[in-house]
Amino acid sequence: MITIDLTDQPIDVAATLELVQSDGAGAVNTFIGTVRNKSTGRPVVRLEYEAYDSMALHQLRKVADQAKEQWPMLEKVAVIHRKGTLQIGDVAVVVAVSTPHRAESFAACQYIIDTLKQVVTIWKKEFYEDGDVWVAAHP
Amino acid sequence: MITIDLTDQPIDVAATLELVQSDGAGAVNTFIGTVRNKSTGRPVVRLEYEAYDSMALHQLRKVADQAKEQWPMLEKVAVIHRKGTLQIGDVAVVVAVSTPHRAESFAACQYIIDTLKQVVTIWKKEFYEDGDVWVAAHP
Amino acid sequence: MNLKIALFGIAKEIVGQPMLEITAPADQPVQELLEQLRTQYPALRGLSSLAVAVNNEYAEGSQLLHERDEIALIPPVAGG
Amino acid sequence: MNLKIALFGIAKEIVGQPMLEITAPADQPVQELLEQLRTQYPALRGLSSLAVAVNNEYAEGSQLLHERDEIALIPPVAGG
Repeated sequence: MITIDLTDQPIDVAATLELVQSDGAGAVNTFIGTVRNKSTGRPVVRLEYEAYDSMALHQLRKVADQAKEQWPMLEKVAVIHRKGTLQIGDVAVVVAVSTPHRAESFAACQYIIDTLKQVVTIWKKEFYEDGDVWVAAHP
Repeated sequence: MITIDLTDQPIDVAATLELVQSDGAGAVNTFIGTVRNKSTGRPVVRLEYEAYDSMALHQLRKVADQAKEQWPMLEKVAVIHRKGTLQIGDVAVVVAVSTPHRAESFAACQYIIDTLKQVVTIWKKEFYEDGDVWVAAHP
Repeated sequence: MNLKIALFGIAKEIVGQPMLEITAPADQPVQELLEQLRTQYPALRGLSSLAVAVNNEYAEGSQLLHERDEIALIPPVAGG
Repeated sequence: MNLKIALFGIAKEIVGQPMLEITAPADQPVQELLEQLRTQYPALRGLSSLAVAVNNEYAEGSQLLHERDEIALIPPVAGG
């Protein structure tokens, strides 16, 4: 079972974890990305995530499907990404996977977040005291 | 900051996650071990964890300290292990770590759960319809 | 043919609007559309990468565009 | 000297009690205690591993035991 979501509301981490619970899965690995108070040493005051929604959802599902292909023992996957304005400490993304044994839960979760960062059509603008930057836009 | 606990009460996963939140940490990795409904193909009806408490707590702290030495950027660590009687789906262990960047959060969390399983003085008895076994006791 | 191109993030800022409507030769390949846009908006050349998505999939440079395609310009993504 | 040995898991079941009190020569090394216990309770030989903990640390076979030590027999652990 795969759950994908892109939301402008705060992500409920506990509810996301419940989505991947399974009596046949002894291992749940979860990655939570939160907004840090600094970026490359510069104090961050807030973030804005912009998304190309239809493609982001389509690509998120592809990433989850690829993980399921690569680790067929994957029981459940949930990937929830936030968009809009986020403050320091806010949850930007949650990836949760359940598997019968633990090694695969780590590998699959890491694959999903690593691949998400490469392909999912979401853009992040960091706001500082004295300006803003689209993250990764320029070399 | 390191939080270690061994408890005969149900583990509050959301509260454990809050323990590792940090404005300087953008990445939180969590491993949750739950009771599976089967073990090597055999249906399990419940589990019992027995602990040598003082040594288990001491060894858990050592494992967390070793992780902190190996990944100095580790911000916070929480390791909570359950003991007593557990039913299918119950949470047996939660490991949560926060780091500024994600690769270290995966590596440190996996190191802690892998090492915990090797050294921490907790014993598990699986109960089946027709008997019980101390897990890993015999070759 | 007429193409509508959805713009996001820094590409939207560079072009100054969220959607671009252009006229292009029929069956134009993706790489030619990119070249046309980079000529018109030189700041696009300064980006770390610039891809084109067609119907929610990343497109190769040789892929041919059609009037009904949902086309988007994809500057470097930064989710997570 | 008199030693108290705490027992857990399957070791507690094999010995039939949670704590064993034995008399041992002064400064007995861990490996001799283990051998003594295995002789007395042969089922301990069937375990995948059997360690001795002294004051909450795993002990080497050559470590010498003292009367005030907190000693425990550690069958294969299975936490997590």
